[in-house]
Amino acid sequence: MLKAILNRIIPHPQLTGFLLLTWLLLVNSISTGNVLLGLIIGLLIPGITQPFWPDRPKIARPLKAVEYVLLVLWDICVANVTVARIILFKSNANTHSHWIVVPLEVRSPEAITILAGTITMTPGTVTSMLAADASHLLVHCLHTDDPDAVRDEIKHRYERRLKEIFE
Amino acid sequence: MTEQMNVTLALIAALPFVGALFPGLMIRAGRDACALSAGWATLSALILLLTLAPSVWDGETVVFQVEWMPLLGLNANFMLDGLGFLFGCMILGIGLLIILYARFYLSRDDPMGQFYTYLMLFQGAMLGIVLSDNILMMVVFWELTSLSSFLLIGYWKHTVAGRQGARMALTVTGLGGLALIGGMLLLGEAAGSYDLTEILQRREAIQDSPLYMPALLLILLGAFTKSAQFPFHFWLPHAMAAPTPVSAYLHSATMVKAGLFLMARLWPVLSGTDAWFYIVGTTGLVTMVIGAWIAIFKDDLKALLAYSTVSHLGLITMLLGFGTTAAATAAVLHIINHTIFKAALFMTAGIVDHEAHTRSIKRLGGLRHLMPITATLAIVTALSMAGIPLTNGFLSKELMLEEAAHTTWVSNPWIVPLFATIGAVLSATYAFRFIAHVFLGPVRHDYPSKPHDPPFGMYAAPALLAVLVMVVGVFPEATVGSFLQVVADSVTGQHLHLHELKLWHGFTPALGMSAAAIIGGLVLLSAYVPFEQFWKALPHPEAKAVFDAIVTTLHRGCGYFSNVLHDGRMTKYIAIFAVTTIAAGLYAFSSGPYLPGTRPMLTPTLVDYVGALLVISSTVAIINYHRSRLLVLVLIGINGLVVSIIFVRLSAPDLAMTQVTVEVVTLILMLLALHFLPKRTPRESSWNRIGRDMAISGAAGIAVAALAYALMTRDFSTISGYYLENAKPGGGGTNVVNVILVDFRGYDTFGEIIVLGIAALTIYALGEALMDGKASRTLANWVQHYPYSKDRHPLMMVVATRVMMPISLMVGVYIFLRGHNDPGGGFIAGLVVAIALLMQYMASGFSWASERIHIPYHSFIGWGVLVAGITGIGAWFAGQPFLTSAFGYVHIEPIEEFELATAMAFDLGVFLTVVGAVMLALYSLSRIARRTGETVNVAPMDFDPSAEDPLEEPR
Amino acid sequence: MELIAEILVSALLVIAGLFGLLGSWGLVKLDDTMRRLHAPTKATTLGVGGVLIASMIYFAVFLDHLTFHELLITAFLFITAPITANFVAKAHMHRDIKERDLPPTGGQYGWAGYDEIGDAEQPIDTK
Amino acid sequence: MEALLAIIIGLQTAGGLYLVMRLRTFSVIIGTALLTYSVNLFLFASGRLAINMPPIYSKYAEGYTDPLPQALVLTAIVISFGMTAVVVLIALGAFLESDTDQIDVRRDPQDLDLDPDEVPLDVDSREPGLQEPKGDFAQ
Amino acid sequence: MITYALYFATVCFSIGLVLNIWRIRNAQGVVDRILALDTMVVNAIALIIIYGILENTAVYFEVSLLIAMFGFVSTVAYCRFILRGNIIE
Amino acid sequence: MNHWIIAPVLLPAMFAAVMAMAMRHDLLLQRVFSVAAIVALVMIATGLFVTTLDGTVQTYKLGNWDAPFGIVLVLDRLSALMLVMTSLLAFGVVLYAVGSDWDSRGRHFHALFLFQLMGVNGAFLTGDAFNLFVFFEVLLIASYGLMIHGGGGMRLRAGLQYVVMNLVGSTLFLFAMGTLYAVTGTLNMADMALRVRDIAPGNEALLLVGGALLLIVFGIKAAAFPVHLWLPGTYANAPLPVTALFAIMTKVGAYAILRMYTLVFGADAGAVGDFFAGILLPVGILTLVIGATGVIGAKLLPRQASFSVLASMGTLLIAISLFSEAGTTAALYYMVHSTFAAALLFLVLDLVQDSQGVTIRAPGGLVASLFFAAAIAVAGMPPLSGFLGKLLVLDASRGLPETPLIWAVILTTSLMLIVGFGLRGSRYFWKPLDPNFTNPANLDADGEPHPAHPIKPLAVTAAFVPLVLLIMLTVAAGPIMEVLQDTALQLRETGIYIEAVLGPQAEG
Ligand code: NA
Ligand code: NA
Repeated sequence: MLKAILNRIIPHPQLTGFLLLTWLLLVNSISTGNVLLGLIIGLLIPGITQPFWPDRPKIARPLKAVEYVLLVLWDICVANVTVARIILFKSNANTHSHWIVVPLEVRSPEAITILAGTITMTPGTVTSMLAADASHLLVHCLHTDDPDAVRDEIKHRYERRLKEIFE
Repeated sequence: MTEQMNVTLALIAALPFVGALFPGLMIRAGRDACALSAGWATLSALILLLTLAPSVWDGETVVFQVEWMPLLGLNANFMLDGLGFLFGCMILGIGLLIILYARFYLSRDDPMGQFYTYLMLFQGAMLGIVLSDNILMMVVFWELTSLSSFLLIGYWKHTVAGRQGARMALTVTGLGGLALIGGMLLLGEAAGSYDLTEILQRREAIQDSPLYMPALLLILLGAFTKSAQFPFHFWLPHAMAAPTPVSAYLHSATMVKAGLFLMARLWPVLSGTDAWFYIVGTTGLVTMVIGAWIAIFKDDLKALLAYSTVSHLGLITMLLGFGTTAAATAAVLHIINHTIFKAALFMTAGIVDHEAHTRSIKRLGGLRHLMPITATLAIVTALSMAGIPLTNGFLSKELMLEEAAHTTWVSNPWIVPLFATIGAVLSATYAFRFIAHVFLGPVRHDYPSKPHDPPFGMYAAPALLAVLVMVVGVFPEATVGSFLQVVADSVTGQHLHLHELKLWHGFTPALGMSAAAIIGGLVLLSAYVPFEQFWKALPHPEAKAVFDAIVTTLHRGCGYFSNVLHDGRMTKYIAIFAVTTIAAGLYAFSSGPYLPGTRPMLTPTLVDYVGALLVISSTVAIINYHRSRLLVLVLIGINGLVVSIIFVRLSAPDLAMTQVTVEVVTLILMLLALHFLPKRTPRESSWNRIGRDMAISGAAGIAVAALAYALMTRDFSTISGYYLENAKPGGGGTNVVNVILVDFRGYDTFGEIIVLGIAALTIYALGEALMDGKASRTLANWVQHYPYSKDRHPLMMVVATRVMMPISLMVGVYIFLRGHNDPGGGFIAGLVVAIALLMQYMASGFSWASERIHIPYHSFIGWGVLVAGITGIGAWFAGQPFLTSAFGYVHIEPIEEFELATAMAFDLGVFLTVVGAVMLALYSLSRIARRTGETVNVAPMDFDPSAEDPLEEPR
Repeated sequence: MELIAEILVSALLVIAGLFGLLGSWGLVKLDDTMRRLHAPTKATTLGVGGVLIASMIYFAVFLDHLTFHELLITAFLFITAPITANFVAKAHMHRDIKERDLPPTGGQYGWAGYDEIGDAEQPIDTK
Repeated sequence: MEALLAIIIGLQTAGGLYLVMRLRTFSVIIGTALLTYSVNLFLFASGRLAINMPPIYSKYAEGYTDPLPQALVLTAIVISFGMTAVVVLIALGAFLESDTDQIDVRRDPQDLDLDPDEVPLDVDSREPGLQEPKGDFAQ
Repeated sequence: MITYALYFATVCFSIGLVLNIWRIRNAQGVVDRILALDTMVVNAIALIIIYGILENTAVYFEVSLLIAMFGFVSTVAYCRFILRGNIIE
Repeated sequence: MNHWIIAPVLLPAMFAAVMAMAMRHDLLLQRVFSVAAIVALVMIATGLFVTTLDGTVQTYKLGNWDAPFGIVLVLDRLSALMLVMTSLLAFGVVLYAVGSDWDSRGRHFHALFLFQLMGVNGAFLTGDAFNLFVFFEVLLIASYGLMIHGGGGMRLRAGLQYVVMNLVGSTLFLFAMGTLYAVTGTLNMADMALRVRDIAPGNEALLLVGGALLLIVFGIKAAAFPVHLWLPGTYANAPLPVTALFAIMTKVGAYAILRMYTLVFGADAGAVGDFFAGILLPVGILTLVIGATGVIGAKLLPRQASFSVLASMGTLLIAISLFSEAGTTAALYYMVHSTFAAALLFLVLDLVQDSQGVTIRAPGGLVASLFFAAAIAVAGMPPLSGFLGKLLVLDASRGLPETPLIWAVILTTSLMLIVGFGLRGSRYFWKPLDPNFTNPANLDADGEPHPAHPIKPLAVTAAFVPLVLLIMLTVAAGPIMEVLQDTALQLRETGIYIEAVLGPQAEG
C-alpha cells in the first residue's frame, strides 16, 4: 500500500535524484530552498515524462556503472589521440576503413544505446546503424587492419561490462 | 425684394420624397392605389405651392433655412421666387399629369411601384434644384436628378437600349454635374457665399473676380450637358429608351430644363459679358439648328420629338445668351410654352405607340381617321411646336425671332437672324412632318396593331395641355401675362416694363421670318422624299459612336493599364516597393543636413572577423544555392547561429538565447512544411531579371549598411538610463531587459504573446480548412517520391530522449525562474519546453507521444493570454493602471529569502502561450501529414529487444 | 595553488584548442563522409570538454565561484554526440550507400534503415 | 566592429531582398527570414555596440549597454517567429490547394471583357433602337 | 599565461570555424554540410565558454547550454528529414 | 486614472482568449459572446468619445510608469473617434458574418475577429511608436487569419501575397524604428516630437530617412501609391465580409500618418515637417488616379470595389497631405465615410454572391438597391456622405498653387467611378443572364448550376448597418463636422498632446 502510493508519487526515484542533482548543478548553490525546489521539480517532471519511459531497466550494479563511466572517459581521451594521429599522419589512401558487424547480447534498449554511444565516443569507431531487430550493430571503423579484433574488443571491453550492470 | 420665412417651402421640397416611400408599398394594394399614393404627394405639394403664389406675385422671396453643414457653407436653404414658382408649377403640374398618364401607359408586367418611386425621387430632386437657395445644395439635387434619371431611363433594364441610354445619360450629366461642383465652389468663393440670395447681389464682385471665367465655364458645362446642348446633345435621344411618360416628364418638360433654369437663375450675375454672349448664345444657336435639322429625318416619333427638344432647348439657351432682358423674357415664355406643347406631344406619341404598337413614322399614317381625338390633340400641339399663330408656340417663337433680328454676332448683323430663320424653317418642317406622315394621308392596313383612341384617363393629360396651348395662344396676356412678368422680374433681377403679349405686332422683321419659316416648312415637307435622299447621302457623324469609342477605349485602356500594373506578380510588387524605399530614403537623406558621427568605434578581433566571414559566406551560399531547399535550411541555420553569437559578443545574452531557440522551432516548422513542398526550386528567372533583382537588392543592402554605419558611429542621448536605474528598485529584477519586457514595456509583451496566440489559431484554422478542401484530396493521394529509410522510430533516439527530455524540461523551469534576474524568461522557457516535447515527437512520433501527454493546446494559449491579462488587471484592485507590477521578498524558514513578483505571473502567461502556440502549430502540421494515410505506431520504438515477445502485437 | 591552477587551466585550454582544431581539420582532410564523421564526433567533444573543465577550474580558483554548470553541458554533449553521429551516418547511408554495399547483419533481419520489421498492419490515424 | 556589423546587416538585407523577389514561396520565406536577421541586428545596433556590458546587474560590471533595443529586438524576434510560422503554413496550404508554389498569381492584362451592351466599333453603331424603332409595345 | 592560452584556444576554434565553412562550401552532399554545421555548433559553444572566461562572466553560460541542446535537435531534425521526410510522424 | 481607456484593447483580447479556449466547439456561444463583446465595445468607445468632447487629452500609464519610459495610451478626440468608428463597423460586419454563416466556414472566426479589433484599437490608442508596431502586428496577424478564413487555393495564394507584403512592411517598420530610436533616443511619440524639434542639425538627414521609411510603412497599410499594389488581389480574394472589416485596415495606415506626421514630423518640426507634407500630395493624387483607373477597367465586381477603396484612400491622402485645419477636418469626415461606404459595398457584394451562387445573376430588387446605394456612396454622389466628403476635400484644397490639379483629379476620377460603377452595375444587376452562358465556376460537380441561396434576413439587416451609419453621417453632417473640426484643431495643437503625455513642464 505504502509502496504503491510512494510509487505514484515518486515514479522514478533515480530520475528524481538525477534531476535534483541537475537542478543543483544548474542553480549552482546548495541551499534549503534550492534543494526543496529541486525536489519538487524532480518529482513533478518524472510525473510528466513517466508515460514515455514505460519499462525502466534495473541497474543491478551501480558501482560497476561508475567504473564503466571512468573507463569510457579514459578511452575517450585515448580515442582522441588515436584519431588525431590518423588524421594528422595518415594519408587518406593509407587509411583503411572497415564496416564491422557486432552481434549483440545485451537486450535492454538502454544498454544497447549506451554501448552504441560508447563505441562512437571511443577509438576510431562510429556506430552507424542497428539491425532492424537490434541484434547487431553496424560500426564504421576509421582505420584498422584487423576488423575482428576491433569487434572482439568492443564486445569484451564494453558489452560485457554493460551486461553486468544491467542484468 | 423682401424675404419671408415660410416652413411650407420645406414641406413642398420634402413631399415628393415622402411620396417616394409609398408606391413601393402600395403596389400590393393595386395599380390605382400605387398611382394615387404618388399623385397624392404631388398634388399636395402643388396645392401648397399655389398657396405661396400671392407672396410670389407680390414680388416677395419666400425662404426657409435649415443649417446642415455650416462649416462648409452647405445649408438646406430654400427660396421661392417667380422663377422657382414657374419651375415648381411645371414640375408638379406636369408631374401630376404624367402620374395619371403613366398609370394607363405602363403594362401589367412592369413593376409600377418601382416606377413611381423613381419618378417621385426624380420629382423631389428636380424640385430641390429649383427651390434651393444654396448653390451647393442645388448641386446635391442636381446630381440626384442624374441618378434618378439613370434609374428611369434604365427602367426597362432588360433592353440594351435602356441600359446604354441610362449609362450614357449618367455619364454625360455626371460629367456636367462634377464640373458644376467645381463651378459652384468657385462661384461661391468669388461671391463670398453659397447662398443664392447673397450671390445674386454680387454681380460686380463676381464678374471682376479672376475666378469668373473658370466658374463660368464649369457652370456652363454643367448646364449644357444637362440641357443637351451641342455637342453634349447626343445623350438625349438615347434617353428615349425610357418609357414615354419618363420622356415626356424628364426629357422634355423638366430635367433637361434644369440647365436652362441654372442659366436663368444665375443670369443676373453671369450674363452680360462677352464670354457669356458668345458661349451661351452661339451654343444655343448651333444647337437649335442642328437639333431641328436632325429631327426632320427621324422616323421614330420619340426621336423626332427628342431632337426637337434639343432644338428648342437650344433656342431658349440662345435667348438667355443674348443677355438682354427682353431676350430673357422671351426665353421664359418659351420655357412655359415648350413645356406645355412638348409634354403633350410626347404623351400623344406614347398613345400612338401604345395603340399602334409602333412609333415608326414610316409605318404610320392616316391615324386621323382611326384615332380622331389623339390626332386632334397631336395636331394642335404640333402646330404650336411649328409656331403657327393662335398657338402658344407662335408667341414665343415670334419673340425669339424678334430678338434674333436685333442681334449682332462679331459685328455681323446677319448671321444670327439668318440661322434663327433656318432653325425656324426646319422646326416647322419636322412639325409638319409629324402631322402629315402620322395622322394625315390614307389609312393603312399594316399597322402592327389596330389603333383606336385610348381610354379617357390616357388622353386626359394631353388634352388638358392642348387646351392650354390654344388658350394661351389666343389670350396670352390674360393667361400668362402677369405670370411672365413675375418670372421675368425674378430672372433678370429687375422690375421690367414688359410689352403686352399680343398676337399681332404689326409688320415686323419677325413676322416675315415667321412666315418664311412656315412656307419653308411646307416646301421642304412637300419635297420630303428627295430631301431625305439628300440627307442619306450626307455623312453622319454619330456622337454615340464617338461616345462608345471613348468609353470602350477608356475601359480597355484603363483595364489594360490597371491589369498590367496589378498583375498579381508579387515579385514585381516587392521590387517596386524596394525601389521606392531606396529612392525615398536617398531623397530624404539628401534633403537634410548630415554630419558624420564621432563616436569612437570598437576594434574587432580575430573572432569578429571569423564571425563576419561566417555570416558573409553563408549568406552568399544561401543566395548561390537557394534552389536546393534543404541545403538552404542548413545554411540559414549557420546564419542564425552566428547571429546569436554576435548577440553574445555584443552583450545581449537574452537575445542570443531567444535567437537560438526560435531558430530551432522555425527550422522544425520549415522542415515539416518542406516535406510537402517541392524539394528544389526550378531555375526560372532570366538573366535580365536576376541582374535587375541583384541590382535592387544590392542597392538596398548598401543603403542599409550605410545607414546602420551612420547610426552606430554617432552618439545620442537615450531614455535607457532610466531603465538601468529603476529595474531593481522599481521592477524588482536585475535583468534589465527582462524587466523592460515584463514590466516597463509589459504591454508590448502582452501584444506579442497575443501575436503568437493568433498565429497558432490561424495555423489551426488553416489546417482545418485544408482538411475540407482540395488539399485534403491532394494529401489523400500523396505519393512519396523518394524512398524513405525504414528506420522510423530508432531505438537509440528513443532512449536518448528518455534522458534528455526530463533534463530539458528542468532547464525550461530553470530558465523560466531565473528570467527576472538573469538571462531567460517565460518566452525562452516556453520554447525550451516545447522543444523538449518536440524531441519526444521526433523520437516516437506525434500520435504516440501526444496520446501519452495530453496538452490542451487551445487552453494553454487561452490561459496564457488570460493569465497575463488577469495579472495586469489585478493592478486595478490596487487602484493602479493595467500591468502595474508588485514584488516583495518572502522569508519562510528554513528557506532563504526569495522574491515574488507579479511580473512572474505575467511571464507565466507568456510561457503558457508559447507552449500552446508551438504545440498547436505542430499539431496542425502533423494533422496534415496524417491525412496522407500515415500509419501510427503503437510502441515507442520500432523494435524493443527487451520485450518478452518483441514481434508479438504491441501492447 | 594558483600557479598549479593556472598551468592546469592553460594546458587544458591549449589541449582543447588543439583537439577542437583537429576535429575541424579532420572534417576537411578526410575524403569520405563516413570517415569525416569520426573527426568532429570525438575531437570536438574533447575540445569543448577541455574548455568546460578549464572554465570550471578557472572560476573556482580565480573568481571564488565554484560552478558545476559546465558539467551539465559536458553531459549534454556526451549524451547527444553519439546520437547525432548515428543520425548523420544513417542519413548519409540512406542517401549514398546501397544495402548491398554493407556487410550482412548475420541475423534474421537486415539493417534498420533498409529493413522493415513488424509488417503488421498499424492503425491509420485519422484524428 | 561597427563596420563589420554594418556589412553583415547590409549583406543580409541584400540577400533577403533578393530571395524575396524570387518566384517560389519557399525562397520568399527564406528571404524574409534573412531580412528578419538583418533587421533584428539593425534594431539592436540602434542602441550602439558595447562589448561585455550586458544589461544585467553585476558587481563586476564596468557599465551596461543600452537595454532598450534588446527588449525591442526580443519582441521583434518573437513576433516574427509567429509571422514566419503563419507564412510557412499558408505557403504550404496554398501549394496543396493549388498545386503550385509560385508566389506570383499571373493576371492576363488582356483579360478584359467588354460589356456586351457596348456595340463593337466596327459595327454600325447608329442609335440602335432609334434607327429601327420598335416602340415600347412592339411584340 | 591563461590569457595566452585563451587566445590560443580562441584562434584554434576560430580556425576550426573557418575550416567548417570551407567544408560547407566544398561538400559532397547535404549530409556533409549537416555534419559541418554540427561541428560548427560545437566550436561555437567552445568559443562562447572561452569568451566567458576571458570576460570573467558566467552570464553567457546558458546560451551555450541552449546551443548545445538545440544544435542536437536541429541536427536530428535535418537527418530525420532526409531519412523519413516527416520529422514528427 | 480612467481604466476604461484600456478596455477597447483588453475586452476583445480577453473575450477572444476565452472563446479560443472554452467555446471553440460551440458556434452559437461564440456568436453570442462575440456580438456581446462588440456591442460592449460600441458602448465603451462611445463613452470614451464623450469624455473627449471637452477637449482634454487623457493618458493611461501602463504599469504606472511615467512616459516616456513606460508605454502610455493616449485618448484624444482622434483616437476616440477611431475607436467609435471601428466598433460600429465591427458591429455591422460581425452581424453580417453571423447572419450569412460566414463564421461557420472555418475555425476561430470570432476569436480572430476580436483579436483583430484588439489590434486596431490598440494601434489607435497607443502613444508609443514601438507599441504601434506591436499592435500593427497584432492586427496584421489576425487579418491573415481572417483573410484566409475558409481556405481555397486562390484565396490562400492571394493571402500569401498579402502576408509577404506585410512581412516586408513590418521589416521596414523595424528599420524605421531603429533609425528613429538611434537618432532621437526615445520611443514615446510625444517625447520623440520634442526631440525632433531640437534635433542636432547633423542628424537631420538621418531623421528624415527614418521618417521617410516610416511613411512608406504606413503607406503600405494605407495602400498609397506605389506600395498599394497588394490591395486589389487581397481584397478581392478575401472573404467579402472580412474585406468589409478591412475597410478599417487602410484607415489604420491613414491614422498613423495623420498622427505621426502632425505630432512628430508635423508643422512644429520645421523643415522636417515641410518635407513630408510635400511628399504626400503627389502620392495621394496618383493613388486616386490608379484607383479610378482600376474601377473603370475592372471586370469583376469585387475587384472593382477593391480599386474603389484605392480611390478613396487617394482622396483621403490628398486631404491629409494638406495638413491644414480644413484639410484634416475633411480627411476625418472622408475617412469615416469611406470606411462605412467600403464596408457597405463589400457586404452587399457578398450578399449578391451569396444569394446567387458563384456568378452574379441579376439579383432581386433589395440587393440591387443596396448595391446602388453603396456605389453612390463610394463614387461620392449625393445624397450620401461621399458627396459631402468630396466637397469638403475640394473646399479644403482651394487657394493653393496645386488647387487646379487637385480639383481636376478629384472631379475627373469621380466621373470615372461613376462610369465604372454604372458600367459594371448595370451589367450585373440589370442585364438578364444569357441562357446560353454557363460559367464553369457556377456549376457543381455534376454540371448543374448551383442553386441560389435564399437571402438570409439577418445578413441583409446587417448590411443596412453601414448604410444607416452613412445616412446618419449625411443627415447629422453639421454637428459631426463641428466635432471633427475640433478634432482636427486638437490634432494640430500638439502641445496639448505632449503636455498630457509628458507633463506640464515638458513643452518649452
Ligand atoms: Na568510437
Ligand atoms: Na526499420
